[in-house]
Amino acid sequence: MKERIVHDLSHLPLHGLGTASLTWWGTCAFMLIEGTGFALSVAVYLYLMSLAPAWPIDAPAPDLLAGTLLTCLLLISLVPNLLLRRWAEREDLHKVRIGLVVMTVAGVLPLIVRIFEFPALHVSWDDSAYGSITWLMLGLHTTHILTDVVDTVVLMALMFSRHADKPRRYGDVSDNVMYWNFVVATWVPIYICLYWVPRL
Amino acid sequence: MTGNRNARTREDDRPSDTDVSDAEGERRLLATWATPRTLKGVLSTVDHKIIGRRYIATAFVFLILGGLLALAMRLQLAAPEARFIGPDRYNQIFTMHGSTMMFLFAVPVMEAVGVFLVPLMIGTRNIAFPRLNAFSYWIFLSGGILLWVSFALDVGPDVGWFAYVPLAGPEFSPGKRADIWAQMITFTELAALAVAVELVATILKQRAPGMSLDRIPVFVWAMLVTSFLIIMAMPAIMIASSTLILDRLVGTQFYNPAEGGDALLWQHLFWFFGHPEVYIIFLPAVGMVSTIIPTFAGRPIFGYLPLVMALIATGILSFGLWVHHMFTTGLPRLGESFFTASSMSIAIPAGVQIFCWIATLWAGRPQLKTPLLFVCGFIFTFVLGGMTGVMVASVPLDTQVHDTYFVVAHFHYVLIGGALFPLIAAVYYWLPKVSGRMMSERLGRIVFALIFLGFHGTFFPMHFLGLMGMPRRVYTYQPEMGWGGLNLFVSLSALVLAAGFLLFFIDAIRSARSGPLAGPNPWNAPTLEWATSSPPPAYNFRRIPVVTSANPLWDNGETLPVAGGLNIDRRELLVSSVVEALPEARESSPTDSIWPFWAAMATSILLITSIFTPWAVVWGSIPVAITLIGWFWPKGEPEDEA
Amino acid sequence: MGSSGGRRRSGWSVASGTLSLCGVTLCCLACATALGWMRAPRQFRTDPPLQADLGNLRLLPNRIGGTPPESYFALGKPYEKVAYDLSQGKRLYTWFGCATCHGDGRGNIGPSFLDGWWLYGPEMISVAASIRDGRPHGMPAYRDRMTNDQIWQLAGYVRTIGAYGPSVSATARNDDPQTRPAENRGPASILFEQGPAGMKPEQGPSP
Amino acid sequence: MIARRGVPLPALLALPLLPGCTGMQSSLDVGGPAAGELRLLIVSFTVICGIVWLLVVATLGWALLRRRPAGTGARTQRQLTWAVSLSVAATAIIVAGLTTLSFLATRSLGGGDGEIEVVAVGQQWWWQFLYPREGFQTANELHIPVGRTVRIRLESADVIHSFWVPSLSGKMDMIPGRTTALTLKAERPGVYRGQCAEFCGLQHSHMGFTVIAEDDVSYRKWLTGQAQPARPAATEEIRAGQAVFLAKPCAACHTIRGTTAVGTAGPDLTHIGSRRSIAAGLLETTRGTLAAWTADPQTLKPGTTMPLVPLTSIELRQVAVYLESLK
Repeated sequence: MKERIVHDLSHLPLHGLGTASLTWWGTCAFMLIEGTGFALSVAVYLYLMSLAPAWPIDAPAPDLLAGTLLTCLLLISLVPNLLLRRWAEREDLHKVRIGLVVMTVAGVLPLIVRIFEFPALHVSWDDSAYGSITWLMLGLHTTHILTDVVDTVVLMALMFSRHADKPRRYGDVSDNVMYWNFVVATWVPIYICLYWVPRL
Repeated sequence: MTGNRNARTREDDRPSDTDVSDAEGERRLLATWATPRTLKGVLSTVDHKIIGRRYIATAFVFLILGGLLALAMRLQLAAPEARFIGPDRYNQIFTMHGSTMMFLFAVPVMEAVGVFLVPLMIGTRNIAFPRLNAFSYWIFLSGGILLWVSFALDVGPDVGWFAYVPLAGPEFSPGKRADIWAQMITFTELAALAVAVELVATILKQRAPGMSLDRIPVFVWAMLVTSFLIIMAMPAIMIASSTLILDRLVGTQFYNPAEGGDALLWQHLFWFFGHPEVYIIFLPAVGMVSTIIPTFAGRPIFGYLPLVMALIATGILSFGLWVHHMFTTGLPRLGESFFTASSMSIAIPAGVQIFCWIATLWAGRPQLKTPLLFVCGFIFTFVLGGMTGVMVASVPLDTQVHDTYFVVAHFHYVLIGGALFPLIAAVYYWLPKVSGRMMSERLGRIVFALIFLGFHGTFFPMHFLGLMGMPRRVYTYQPEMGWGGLNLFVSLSALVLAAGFLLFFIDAIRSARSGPLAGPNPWNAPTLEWATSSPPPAYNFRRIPVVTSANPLWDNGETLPVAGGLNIDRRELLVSSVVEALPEARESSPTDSIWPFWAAMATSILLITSIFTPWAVVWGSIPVAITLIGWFWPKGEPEDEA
Repeated sequence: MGSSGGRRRSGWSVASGTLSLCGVTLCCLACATALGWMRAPRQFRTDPPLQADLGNLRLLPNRIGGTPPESYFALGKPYEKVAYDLSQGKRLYTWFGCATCHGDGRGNIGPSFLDGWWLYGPEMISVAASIRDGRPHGMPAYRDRMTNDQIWQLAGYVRTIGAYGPSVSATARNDDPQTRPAENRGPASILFEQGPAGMKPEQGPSP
Repeated sequence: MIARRGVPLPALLALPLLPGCTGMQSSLDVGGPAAGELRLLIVSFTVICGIVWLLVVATLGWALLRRRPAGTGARTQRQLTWAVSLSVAATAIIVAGLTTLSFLATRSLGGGDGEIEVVAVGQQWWWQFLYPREGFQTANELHIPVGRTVRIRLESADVIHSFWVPSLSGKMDMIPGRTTALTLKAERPGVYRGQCAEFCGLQHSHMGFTVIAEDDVSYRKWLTGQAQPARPAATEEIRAGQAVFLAKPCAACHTIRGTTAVGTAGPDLTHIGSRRSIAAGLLETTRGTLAAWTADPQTLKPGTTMPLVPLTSIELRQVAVYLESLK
C-alpha cells in the first residue's frame, strides 16, 4: 500500500508524564486489580460476619493501639509522599533523593508496627473463620507495604546511580508516589473493618 | 517516498523515518526491532507477534490435549457400566478437561489473539509492557506444564473444574491434587491479568493518530471490555484459590462451617469470577464475528454504536449473574428472583449483537467463504445455546436441569458454538496475516461440515439425556436407566467432531508451510492489520497510519495516510490521547530481555513450592525480587535514555 | 532486506514455533512417563492374599518392634506416606472411636501421641500390633473389627499425629471444631511440652 | 420402569423428541404436582425459545441467500434500523414474559410445610433417611404416602450432595453446615428413582436411591415394620450368618437393631432384606447380589468406604442368607 505522510511526530516529547505515560496507566490497572482484591476481602469479612452468631468469633475485639498508630503513620507519610511528587514533577534530583530516603523510612516504620498488630488481634489464623479473614486482610496489606518499600528502595538506588536524571525516572517516582497513596487509601477501609466493626 | 524534510526542533538528534529512503528505513527498523534467531533471542523476545503466536500455538496444544480427554470420556460413557476408565481416573479426566479448556485454552487463546492483533489493528509497533507480555507467556506455560505433569503422575486434580469445597477442601481431598488445581489457577490468572493490563494500556494509549473512540475496530473494543472483565473478575478467583490452599496447608477456617466458615462462600467467590469468565471467553468472539462479517458482507458493520454499547452492557451485567449457578443451594427466594431477571436480561444485549450481524449480512453481499461459514454456524449454534441459557436462568426450571447433561449441552453450545466457532473462523481469516499463507477453501468447507455436524450430533442429544435424569460428572451409569442408546450416538458423533478438528489442524499446519501466498490484504478487509505485509515485519508498520474513518482501508483508496517522524534506531512508538487519539509523546518501547523469563521461572518455583510449605513464600520471594530488579534496572540502552 | 525476507522468516518460525511447542509439551509428557515411579495411584482394593499377608506381623518376643510382612515392602510402604491411605486412617480414627480414649491425640484415658513417648516404640509395626492385638491397661484388640489394611492405614495416621515436623502427605484439618493443628503441620512440634507430662506409669512399661 | 408413560400436553406434540424422554429417572415422566408444573414450564420455554430460534435462523438464511436488488442504500439502512429496533424490543418483551412465567411457576411451587417430616442425610456415597417421629433410620429407600406432602430436611455428613427425584420434584443441595429442605408429593403410587446430582467424589455415579409412594395402609405397615428391631434368626444358617456378621468387621460399621452390631459408619442394615436395592441403588437386593457385594465391594464400586473383608465361601453364603432374611 502506498503511503502519504500527512503528519509529523518528530516534535513530540520523548516521554509522556502523568496520563500520557504508559506506566501511569499500567499502575492504575494494577491498582484496580488489587483494589478489587481488597474490596472482595472486605466483602468476605462482612459475609462471614453476617453468618456468625457473634462477631468476633470466640475472641475479644482487637487492641486499638498498634493499628491506630500504624494508621497515623500511614496518614502522616502522605505529607512527604505528596512533597515527593511535587519535587519529581520539578525534576529536582537532590530533593527527590531526600524524599525517597524519607519514604523508605516511612515505609519501614509501619512494617515494624505491623509486627505488633498481629498479636493485637488476639486470634490466630487457625482459630476460626474470623481469625482467618483478619489475618488474610492484614497479610494482604502487609504484602502491599512490603512491595512498595522494596520498590522505593530500588528506586532510591536508581536515583543515586548514573541512570538518575531522566524524565522517565521522575515519572517512575510519581507512579511510586501514586502507588503509596493507594496503599494508604486501601488501609482505611481495612482498618475500619478490622478494628471498629467488631466493636459495633 | 523519501522524506528528506528539513529537520525541525527535535527532542533528540537521532534519525527518524523521514530522513532516509524507505528501503534504508525498513532495514534499520528491522535491525532495531527484530528478534535474533538464537536461543537467547527465543527466550528473551518481547515481540507481541512472536509471543502471541506462541501463546496461540500453546493454547491449541492444550485444546488438543483437552479434546483427547473428552474422547476418552466419551469412550467410557458409550456403553453402560463400561470399565474402560475407573472412577478415580475419570474424575481426574473431567476435571482436567474442564480446567484445561477454560484456563489453559479458552481464556489464553482469546487473549493471545488480542496480543497478536490489537497492536496491528490500532496501528502501533508493539504492545504496552512487552516484557510483562513475555513474562505472562512463561507463567502460563509453567502453569499448564504443572497441571499436565501432575496428571501424568496421577496427582491430577479430581474435584471438578469449579472445585467445590468441602470436596476440594482439606478433609475430603487428600494429597496435593486440589492444591495443584488451585495453584494452576494462580498461574493462569497471573498470566491473564498481565495481558489484560497490557491490552488496556495499549488500547487506551497507543492507538494510531485519529483513531478516536468511535473508530476503534469492534474486536479491539471487545478486547478492551474483556480486559476490564479480567481485571475485575480474576481477583475473586485468586482470593478463592489462595484461601483454599491456606485452608489445606496452614489450617485456616474459611470454608469450615464448624469454625464460622462457610461452604457457600466458595461458590460465591468462584462464580463471581466464573460467570464473567464466560464473557471473557465470549466477548472476544463477538469482536471476531463483528470483524469478519463486514469483510465478507462487503459493507461496514451495521450498528457500530449499539454493538459497542451491547459489549459494555454485557460486561457490566455479567457481574450480576453469578448466583444463577447456585439456584439449588437454597438461597433466599427474593435474591434468586433478582438473579433470574438479571440473567434473562443479558439476552437483550446478545439480541442486539445478533440482529446487527444479521442486518449487516442482509444489507451486504455475503461471500460464503470458510470464515463466514463458521460465523453462520456460530449464530445458528450460539442462539440455540442462548435459548437454553434463558431456560436455566429460570429458578424452578433450573432445579430440574442443574448439574445434568442438559447443562453440559448448554455450556458446550455457548462455549464451542459461541467462542470456538468464531475462533476457527478467526484462524481461517487471520492465519494468512500470521503466516503469510492462505488456508484451503475446499478443505475448509469439509472441516466446517464435519465440525458442525459432529458438534450438533454430540451435544444436541445431551439436552435429552439431561431431561431424562442423567447427572453430569458420572463415570458410568446402569443399563436400566435407558441412557445407553443416546450416549452411544453422542460418542460416535464425538468421533466426527474430532475428525473435523484433525482435518482443521492438518490444514492449518499444511497452509503455514506451503499454502499459497496471501499478500497484504487477501480478503479486501477494512482494518489496519491488513495495511502491512503478511506476515507483518517486526516493526509492524513502516510508518504509523493516520486514521480518518472506522474502515481505513476501504475509505482511503490506494494511498494510506501515515505519520512520519518516529525514531528508527531505537524502539519507539506513539502514545496518543484516550478519547481522540491525538499524538502525545514518542515513547520508547522496551527491548528484548531474558529477565522476564527468569522472573517467570522464579515465580513458578515460588508458587509450586508454596503448595508444599508456606515458608516457600518467604524464601521464594528473594529470587523473584532479584529477577524483577534485573528486569527493571536500566541497562544504558538508547531506550532507557529518555 | 524487503518484506519477502521477513515473510520467509516469520513463516518458518510459525511452523517451527508450533512444532517446538508441541515438542516441548511432548517432552514434558515423556519425562512424566519416564518418571513413572513417582506416580501416586490410589489403591482402593487390597487383594485377599495380600490382605492376609499384611497380617503376618513378625514381632519380637516382647511384642515391641519387629519386621513388617514382605508384602508391606512389596507395596512400597504406602501406609506411611501415601496421602490417600493416611486420610483413610484419619477417617478410621473417627469411625472406630479412637478419640474416646486418645482424644485429639493428646490422650485422655489412653496415652498421648503428641508427647514424644511411644510406650511400645515408634515403629509402624509396633503401632499396628498395638491396634491389632491390643495392649495391657485398656487398649482393646481391633483384630476382629478392622481388616488388615485398615489397621495399617490407622497405624500410619496415628504416627503422623506424633510426627515432629510438617509432612507433605499427612492429612490436613477436618471440617470440625478445631482443638489442635492438623497432622500436616506437625502438631507434636507445636504442642510439645518438656518431659513425659502426659505419661501415666500405670499404663505400661517405661520406654 | 413403573411411572406411567405418555404426555398429556398437546404442546409436546410439536416437539417430537421430548416425549421420548421417558425413563425411570426422567424429569418428564411426572409422578407428582411439582414435577408436572416443572414439565409444563420446560415445555413452554422450549416452545417459545424454539420458535424464536427458528425465526432467527430463518432470518439469517434469508439474509444470506436473498436476491439483492441494485442500489437503494439509504432506504435499506432506515428499514434495517427499524427491523433491528423492533427485534430488540421483541426480545425484551419475550424475556420479560419468560421471567414472569418463571416467577409464576416459583410461586405455585412454593414449598410450604409438610404433613410428614423426614430427614435425609447425604453420605459419601449413600443416603441415610431418618423418620424422627417413629425414631428409626433406613438407607437408600424413602417411603412416602401418596397424596400427602412430605417435607424432607436435607443435611450432609461430609461434602455437598444434591437430592433429586426428577419425576417428583426439582433438586436441592445438601450442604454441610446448613440445612435445606424440599417438599415431595406423589400423586400416584409407584417407585421413583433419585440420584445425587452434585459431584461428591469417587462414587458420585453410584449414589442412587428409590422413593416408594404407596397408599396410606401400606405406608403405615411399612413404618411399623421398620420401627421393629431385626427379626430373630429363624434357621441354623441364618444364625450362623449372624454369628459371622457379629464376629467380623461388619458389625463395627453397621447397626442391626436387636443385635450387638451398633456401628454407625455404614448404613443401618436392620431391614436390609426388605429394601429393593443395595449399595445406593447399585444392585437389586437378592441373595446373590448381597454375597457379591460383601465379597468384593471395591470391584463393584471402587473407592466405596466398605472394605473388602476376607470371608470364606461358606461364611459368605451364611452372611448373605442372614442379610436377606432381615426383612
